[in-house]
Amino acid sequence: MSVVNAASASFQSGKKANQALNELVVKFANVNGTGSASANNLFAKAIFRMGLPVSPKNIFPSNIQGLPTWYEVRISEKGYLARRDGVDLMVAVNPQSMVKDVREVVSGGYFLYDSTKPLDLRLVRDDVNYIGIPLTAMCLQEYTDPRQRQLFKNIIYVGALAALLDIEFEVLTGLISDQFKGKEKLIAPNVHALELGYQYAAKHFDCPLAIKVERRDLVGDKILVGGNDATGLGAIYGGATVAAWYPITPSTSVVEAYEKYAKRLRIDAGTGKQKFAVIQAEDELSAIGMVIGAAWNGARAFTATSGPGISLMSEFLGLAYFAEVPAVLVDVQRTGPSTGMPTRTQQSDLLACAYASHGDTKHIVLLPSTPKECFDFTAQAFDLADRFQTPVVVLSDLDLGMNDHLCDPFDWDDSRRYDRGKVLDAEQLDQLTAEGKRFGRYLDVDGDGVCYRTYPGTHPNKGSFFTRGTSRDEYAIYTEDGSVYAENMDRLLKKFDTAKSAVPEPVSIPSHKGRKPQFGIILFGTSVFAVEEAMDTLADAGLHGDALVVKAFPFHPEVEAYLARHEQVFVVEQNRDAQMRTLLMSELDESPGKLIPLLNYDGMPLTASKVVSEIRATMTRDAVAEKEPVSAGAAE
Amino acid sequence: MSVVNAASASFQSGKKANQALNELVVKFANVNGTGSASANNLFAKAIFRMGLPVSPKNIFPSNIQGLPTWYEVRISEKGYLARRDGVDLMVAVNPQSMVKDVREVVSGGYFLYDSTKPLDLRLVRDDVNYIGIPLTAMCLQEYTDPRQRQLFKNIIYVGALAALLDIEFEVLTGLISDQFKGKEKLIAPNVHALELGYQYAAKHFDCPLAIKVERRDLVGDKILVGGNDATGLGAIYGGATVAAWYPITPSTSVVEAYEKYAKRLRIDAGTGKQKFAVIQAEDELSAIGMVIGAAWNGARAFTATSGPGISLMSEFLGLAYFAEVPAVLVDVQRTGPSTGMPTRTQQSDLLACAYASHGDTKHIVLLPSTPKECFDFTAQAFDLADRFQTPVVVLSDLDLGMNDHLCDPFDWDDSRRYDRGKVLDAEQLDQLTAEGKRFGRYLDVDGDGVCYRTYPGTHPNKGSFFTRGTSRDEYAIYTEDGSVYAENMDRLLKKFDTAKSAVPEPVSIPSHKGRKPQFGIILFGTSVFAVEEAMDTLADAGLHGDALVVKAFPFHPEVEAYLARHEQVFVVEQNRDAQMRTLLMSELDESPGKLIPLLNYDGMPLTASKVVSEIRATMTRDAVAEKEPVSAGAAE
Amino acid sequence: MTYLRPNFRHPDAPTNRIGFTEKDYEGALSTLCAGCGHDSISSAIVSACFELSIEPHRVAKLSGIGCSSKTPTYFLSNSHGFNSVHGRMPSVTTGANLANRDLIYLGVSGDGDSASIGLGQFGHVVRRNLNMLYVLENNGCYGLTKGQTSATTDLDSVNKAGVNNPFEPIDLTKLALQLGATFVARSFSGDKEQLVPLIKAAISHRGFAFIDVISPCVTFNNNPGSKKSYDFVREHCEATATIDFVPMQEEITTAYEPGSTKEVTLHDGSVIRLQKPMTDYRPDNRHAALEALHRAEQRGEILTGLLYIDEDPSDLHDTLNTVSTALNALDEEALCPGNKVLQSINRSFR
Amino acid sequence: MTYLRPNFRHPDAPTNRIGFTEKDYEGALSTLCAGCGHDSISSAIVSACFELSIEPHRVAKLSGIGCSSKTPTYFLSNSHGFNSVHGRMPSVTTGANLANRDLIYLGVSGDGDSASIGLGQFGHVVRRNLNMLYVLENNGCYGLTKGQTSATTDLDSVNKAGVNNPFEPIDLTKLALQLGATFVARSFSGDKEQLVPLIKAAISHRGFAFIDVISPCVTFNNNPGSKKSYDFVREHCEATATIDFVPMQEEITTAYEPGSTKEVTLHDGSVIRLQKPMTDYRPDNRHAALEALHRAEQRGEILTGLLYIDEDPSDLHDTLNTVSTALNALDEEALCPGNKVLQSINRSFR
Ligand SMILES: Cc1ncc(C[n+]2csc(CCOP(=O)(O)OP(=O)(O)O)c2C)c(N)n1
Ligand SMILES: Cc1ncc(C[n+]2csc(CCOP(=O)(O)OP(=O)(O)O)c2C)c(N)n1
Ligand code: SF4
Ligand code: SF4
Ligand SMILES: [Mg+2]
Ligand SMILES: [Mg+2]
Repeated sequence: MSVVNAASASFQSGKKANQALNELVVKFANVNGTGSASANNLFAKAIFRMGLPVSPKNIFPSNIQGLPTWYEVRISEKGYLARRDGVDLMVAVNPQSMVKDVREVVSGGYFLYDSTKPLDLRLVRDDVNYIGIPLTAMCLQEYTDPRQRQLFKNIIYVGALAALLDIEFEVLTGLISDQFKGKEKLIAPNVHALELGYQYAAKHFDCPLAIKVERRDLVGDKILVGGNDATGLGAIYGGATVAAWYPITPSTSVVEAYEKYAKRLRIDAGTGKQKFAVIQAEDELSAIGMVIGAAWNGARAFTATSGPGISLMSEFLGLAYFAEVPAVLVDVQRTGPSTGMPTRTQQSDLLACAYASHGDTKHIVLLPSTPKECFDFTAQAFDLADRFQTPVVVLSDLDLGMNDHLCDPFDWDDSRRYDRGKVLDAEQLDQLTAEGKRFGRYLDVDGDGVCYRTYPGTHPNKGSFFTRGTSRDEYAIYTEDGSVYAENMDRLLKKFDTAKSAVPEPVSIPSHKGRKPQFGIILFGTSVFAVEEAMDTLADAGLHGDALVVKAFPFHPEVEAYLARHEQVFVVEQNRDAQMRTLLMSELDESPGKLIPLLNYDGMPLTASKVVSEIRATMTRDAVAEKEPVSAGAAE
Repeated sequence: MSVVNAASASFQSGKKANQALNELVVKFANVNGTGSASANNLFAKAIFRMGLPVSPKNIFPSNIQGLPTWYEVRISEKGYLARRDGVDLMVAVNPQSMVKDVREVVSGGYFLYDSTKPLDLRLVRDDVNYIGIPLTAMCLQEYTDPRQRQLFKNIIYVGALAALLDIEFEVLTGLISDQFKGKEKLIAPNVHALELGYQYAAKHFDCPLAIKVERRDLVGDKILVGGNDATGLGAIYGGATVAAWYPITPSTSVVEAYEKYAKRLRIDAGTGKQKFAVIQAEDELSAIGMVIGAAWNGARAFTATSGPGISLMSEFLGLAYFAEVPAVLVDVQRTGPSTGMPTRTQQSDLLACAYASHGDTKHIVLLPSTPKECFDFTAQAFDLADRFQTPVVVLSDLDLGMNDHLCDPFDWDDSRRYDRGKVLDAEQLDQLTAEGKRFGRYLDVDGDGVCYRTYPGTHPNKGSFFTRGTSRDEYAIYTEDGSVYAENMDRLLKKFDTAKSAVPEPVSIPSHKGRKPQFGIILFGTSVFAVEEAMDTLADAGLHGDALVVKAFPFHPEVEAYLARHEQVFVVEQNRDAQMRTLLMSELDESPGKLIPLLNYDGMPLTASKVVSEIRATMTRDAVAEKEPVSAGAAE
Repeated sequence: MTYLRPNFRHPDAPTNRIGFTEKDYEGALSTLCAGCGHDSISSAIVSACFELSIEPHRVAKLSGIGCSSKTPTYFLSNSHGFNSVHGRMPSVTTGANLANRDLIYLGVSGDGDSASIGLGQFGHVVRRNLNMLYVLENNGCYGLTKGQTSATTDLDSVNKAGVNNPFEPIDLTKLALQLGATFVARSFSGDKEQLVPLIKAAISHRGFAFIDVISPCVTFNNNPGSKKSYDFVREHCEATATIDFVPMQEEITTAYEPGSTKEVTLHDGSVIRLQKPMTDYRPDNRHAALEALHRAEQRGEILTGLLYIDEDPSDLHDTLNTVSTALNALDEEALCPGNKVLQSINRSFR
Repeated sequence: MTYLRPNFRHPDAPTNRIGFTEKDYEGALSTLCAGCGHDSISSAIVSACFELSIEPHRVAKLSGIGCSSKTPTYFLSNSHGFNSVHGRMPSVTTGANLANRDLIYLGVSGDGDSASIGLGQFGHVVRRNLNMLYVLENNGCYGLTKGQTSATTDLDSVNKAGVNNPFEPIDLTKLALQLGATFVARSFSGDKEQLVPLIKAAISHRGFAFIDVISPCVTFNNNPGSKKSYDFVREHCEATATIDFVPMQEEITTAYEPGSTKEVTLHDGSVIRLQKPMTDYRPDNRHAALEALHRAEQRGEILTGLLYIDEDPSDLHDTLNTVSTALNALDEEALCPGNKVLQSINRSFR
């Protein structure tokens, strides 16, 4: 091995170098605003096109230019998509963060750096292999425009990685061609930059390294896409025509995606006019107000926001709950509270969404784990909102929304019809009269808690009603009668109960080889990747469990059944206060003793090792406790 | 008895008439905007001055003029202050609501009406005694100004009640003199109106009736006051200097009371200037923003609002939690969600307050049951907010806030000093430096999770820091480091833990004669009146329980201990979703099976009979179940 | 508590072009205070819609919270109504309008609702030129919460609680002009002769139409100088410290000629000076309208009438270039691109 | 991520009246984009405070959320700062000021923060005449969330995502004038000669002082006509559809004479025309200032300089008649009426 850069002569070669094929973590440490994200993405996508499961995570700062940013790519032919601690190869081109970066490399791993300037000796670890490439010098020599010098530096190191890790070069050039379709003049310079890197590496180092990749056929027809893109697309397919929003990281790209697709797919062929309306509101209160107004008036409408927006919207959510107006709301969670860490992930808005608003309220919350589910659940959210005439929150998170995820391709059943719920048209209103019945907006005609509504403008003299957030009777007439109020609140509970079987079912992850599970796991959203991997690791260590991925609130009856089948259930969630556990207890009267919180809330996506170590610790402790029962004579 | 009005000749006399001394409910059915509330209040206060426990409830509509309004006065020498169903004497001067009003009278009770026009025959019940007084006719004859005609109608019926119920007339005239101190010319006309009524009744009916009152010495030095008045006064005594608010029923009178007292007690003697600032903000977001800004800058500041305001304030509450800025917030709850029933009571903001904001947040919530506690807890809230550098919510409700309650007099220990918490002044900062220490705004120096702060402007070059709602390290320097974030969130939990023993202790209500309790009751706020009465009734029926009145969240250790001592605990609360029960489970890991919800949420104050019937039903069911165990052969 | 009017229809009642009587435009019985200016506005709305021969169900009525915001219950009972949350009527109306461009949007708000909590939404709905009529029922106080000052309360006026207002009022007509409103007018609740035609013009305007209607709150808006007949009663109420006595009042009406100034005495004896611009005033210049308002203000007068109109504005749907079909009327066919397209989108993610 | 500057102090650095060097007024190293106008404003604030010989710790810096709102970290590190929530700086500053009238309040906000989510709070803090300096760092876009249009974005300009802005911008100087602000000015971030004296005057003003500072966002505020040198790079970024490349830029500076007009070319090649009023312009008439703004606008120019000042306004403390001692300095003695008084209050409840 001669990966140590000759230029920084003091480093010795011949260190221990790890071996790995198709199981590695490559991490890029850059400065934001330098165009690195797209180059790093090119790297990840190349791995994907080589048929390998890949999972990239963009870890970026809350500013625009000049601060450290990271991009982590996990490659796993076993199919593990969770974040994994320990970096096999660090591409470290940011001097600001190098001290930290070098620490993260696993023993026997690699550290690729810009050797234009010699490496600070304090950064040198004995057990790490250093790969110096004079990136800046190469760019200086190759380009005159300072902007190109900066931009192509990133492409060059991707080229070098191709040589070092044995990435198929044609895959990279293919990606470049796809990316610059329509801007062909950009293709050659990019390919050239790739080649520069490739050749430098090939020439100076023993390529490939002992850690490397090799084509497999493991991704099938899967796609690599971000959750926010999928959500925006789901809103298109779900029939949303009004999107009102206010920019906030990490939800901004939801409406941007919706608008992008709408501009492609929702333009009236004849007139060139838009079959949708996107409106950037002045704030979140206005955004949700617009959604409620549009949905009241019979359009499918949605907004996308993050935690602070949920807080601001909560009065309006209470209105929609009580006045029974549909509304779809996407919350892409970030680390809270307050402004929090806007560029870090978390699952800490669960309670705020499920119970948003003062007064007694409960909202339907859908919990996607993958972009595919973002697509499906968003489309379904509009059906549920219409059917139950109530707000539906699609609860995503930064990791899911802003990072690309490998998932099943989207599909759509063309025979599917939108479920607009119980809406009476003019004819039906006349029919009612003919039957001698009176239309009552809040009459529980069918006994399922869901009443019939009408859209404004339906009929010249029938079916109009007055919507309000104050108490009213079954005919929507204002009243302050306490029993009428209480009956209505009870009906709303009944409606919520009806919704239980209509929301997406939980998905179970069986134990290894069908072994009788020693414990259960309840989880939701992006925790699924770490839990799946952890279950394998635990099984290898003889600890067998099964898991249930909850997909919605209110809880589907199957959640209750799962709990009943288990004596000990770990509730895995990415927040401090065990919010899912609180919901399980309060809604299902589940015993706290049974539910062991397993929490992660540092803003980074959950890792399998965290899950493994906590479950193992608990199980071992319990096992020990069982073997050493309290001695008989002990006091109470 | 000749209580039936001779004018409406068709009614017969000689019906069954109830007997009652000092145990009765008198209800007034009026139209709002007619000045009835003050007349009815005069009635209630007269009873109080006769040494009798009294509990008036104003049940008013959400408009200004022309709709039905009621005023219920319970008189109870046993000392029961809860609302009680069943009216012994109805003063029904509102034709709009008469059908309903007559139904509420207990069999053998009385119905006083304006006999200027004959009574609608359909309103006549055989088992009720009718008392007709030609109120309108009397006013027409007596007064020329139409406004006086309306206003004195109310005073006349109070005069009549004095005769009918044997109220001491001098007590009434004494009240009139007190009320019109400084406006003496108003005294005589009012006394005259009272006399008109008194004499009419004395002349036409056998006075007093068989239901009546008689002086006792049962109120001692107690006072009769509304909770909002007490809260406003508590803020004065607690040292609040900044009050920012936005009008909303039923909290409006909190800041109005504060301002009233401040204008009396907080004017600088020399300059006539104000030692306080009250500002009517443009909305609730602004109001809480002002409070946070003022408290950050070292003043004691508060706002008062109701449910919709809590919803709107939740982003800011998350900021204050995370940035650790004190803030005192009074929530006078009304029926929710949304606009709800703004003139009806409820306890349904508990969860919204305890967990306000997205992200992981927990707030200190104080739960007064009486005006005395409103005063004490509000004053204490400022100490707690300063000590724990976090928002503190004083959670009252419409019943407590807007109705007069009999309670112990306020008192204040003049040696008490405000606890301003850990604040470093210039000297202490210099001292730190001398000791070679660096000031860290978020350093947990004492290990209790509570850090030291400084006020802006303290020292020319020490102790300044930057407050933000985004993540920062112990020195208040911005950071996006996940472990720093997580450690800080853990410290905030520790701080919350420290607060547990600093909040007001729960108050226990022992079982009758120290009998071993068969069940426990957990309750808070205004449910105490109904529960106390219910416990007596249940004890009479052989069902013995004790109760714990929770006074704060986080739960004082004694709450956990109480739960541990009981196998079955009714959780009494005035909301639909059993919010206190959810808090108990989620914070104390308490078993749901042990906690039986006992809920009331129709907007009317809880009655003892509701509590009795629910507890009795459960206990009987359980007892039956015990006696008839599942037969041995039964399937699982 | 909302009473439906008895459904008696007079056989000889005049009908409009489409065969409706004025009664068909009425709503439930009002629960506002007797004599409240807001009720006069409701009745002007009824007249205007009747005269315009609007099909009642083609109107959507939206409001925030307040006495004013309750009024949509009291007119057009065959229209859908939405009494939303405090200060947010503009956003709800914006959404409603986006969903169905074919209805007439009538937004009602109060001065607290619009100038205090709702100032932001007011500014932004103006800026978007939403096709709606925005009626501000401006009584210079918070009626429903019992008489606090609002952001349009006159400087130095005193409210029921005896608190003096130390702040300059916000004039929303000026703000609307500044922010680009395409129809701005002011009127007085009791001046039906002026108000009804203004409402008709505003409804006919295809864009954002704002009418600031001065609407006396007979109960709480009492100015200091007031020395009216019911002093005794007032003192009585003050002494008892419960603001629950509302004397019965008559609606205040007025009528006067263009170009003239009219003093109107309010229930508390205070006087406002309304002014109608000359017949040659041309409401086609935004800047001139601001000027005229400024000059009237300096004279202590309140300028009424149509202040500004842009006769051919582009409304929000024009700006967004939406299809002419109401968005809420589009079905799967029009909205869902289908599976084939989806499969090609999948390919872009490989 | 916030670096503290190295604490090296040059021995010969000039000091001000109270012995501080300009360095003593600096803050942490900025993390904004190279060339961002906001950094120029920070440096103007540093100069102004230095020149005014303000004790740094007697300033309180408050802001909302945004790139602009981050800047208080980058100046006056010996002052307390409060980076609050989006759009609500005015209320937090109002509270702070009520608590302690003795400090100088410096509020920093962005155009999104002030004209979109914060429009209501902006209007009301103006109306209350809070004694503060309100600096609007106006870049006509949302910087921190990556370039969306804001309510001050020019009509028809195109943002990074290629979306055209169809709405008229809100001019907050006009609104401030309309709503009664007692000090209204406009400037350009790169015009230190004009900006520093304006900040000094504003700090010295005892009342609400508003400065609208045009501050180019070098990263996102690109106007359509722009055809600058880095087309290649831009296309590159467009194609990859990740807006994460921010070319290094230089600060834009300018200087020009009163009475003259100056064209300033922004980084994207677009041009704005700044105008300074003639030396005989007298900023003592609110209405005339509105007029002047209107005329400049009609000429396609942006009027800068001190537009209006009321030299002797009454601030919120005057209005509320608060004591001269800071409220946060009052102790139990001053605040608590004691038990004796309480017992007499008890008597009123019997
Ligand atoms: C969020 C919220 N805050 C406060 C209130 C209480 N509230 C109801 S109406 C109102 C003010 C009404 O004033 P205005 O809009 O002028 O209407 P008016 O009653 O004078 O016609 C207020 C503050 C509320 N309903 N919601
Ligand atoms: C309640 C809330 N909504 C949205 C955001 C996201 N956000 C952060 S900064 C910003 C806009 C900043 O624009 P501006 O005020 O103009 O500041 P600039 O960055 O342009 O200086 C937004 C929308 C937020 N932090 N909080
Ligand atoms: S309080 Fe005023 S605004 Fe409200 S209904 Fe009565 S008169 Fe009208
Ligand atoms: S994005 Fe724009 S406003 Fe933000 S720091 Fe960069 S240049 Fe400045
Ligand atoms: Mg009003
Ligand atoms: Mg900006």
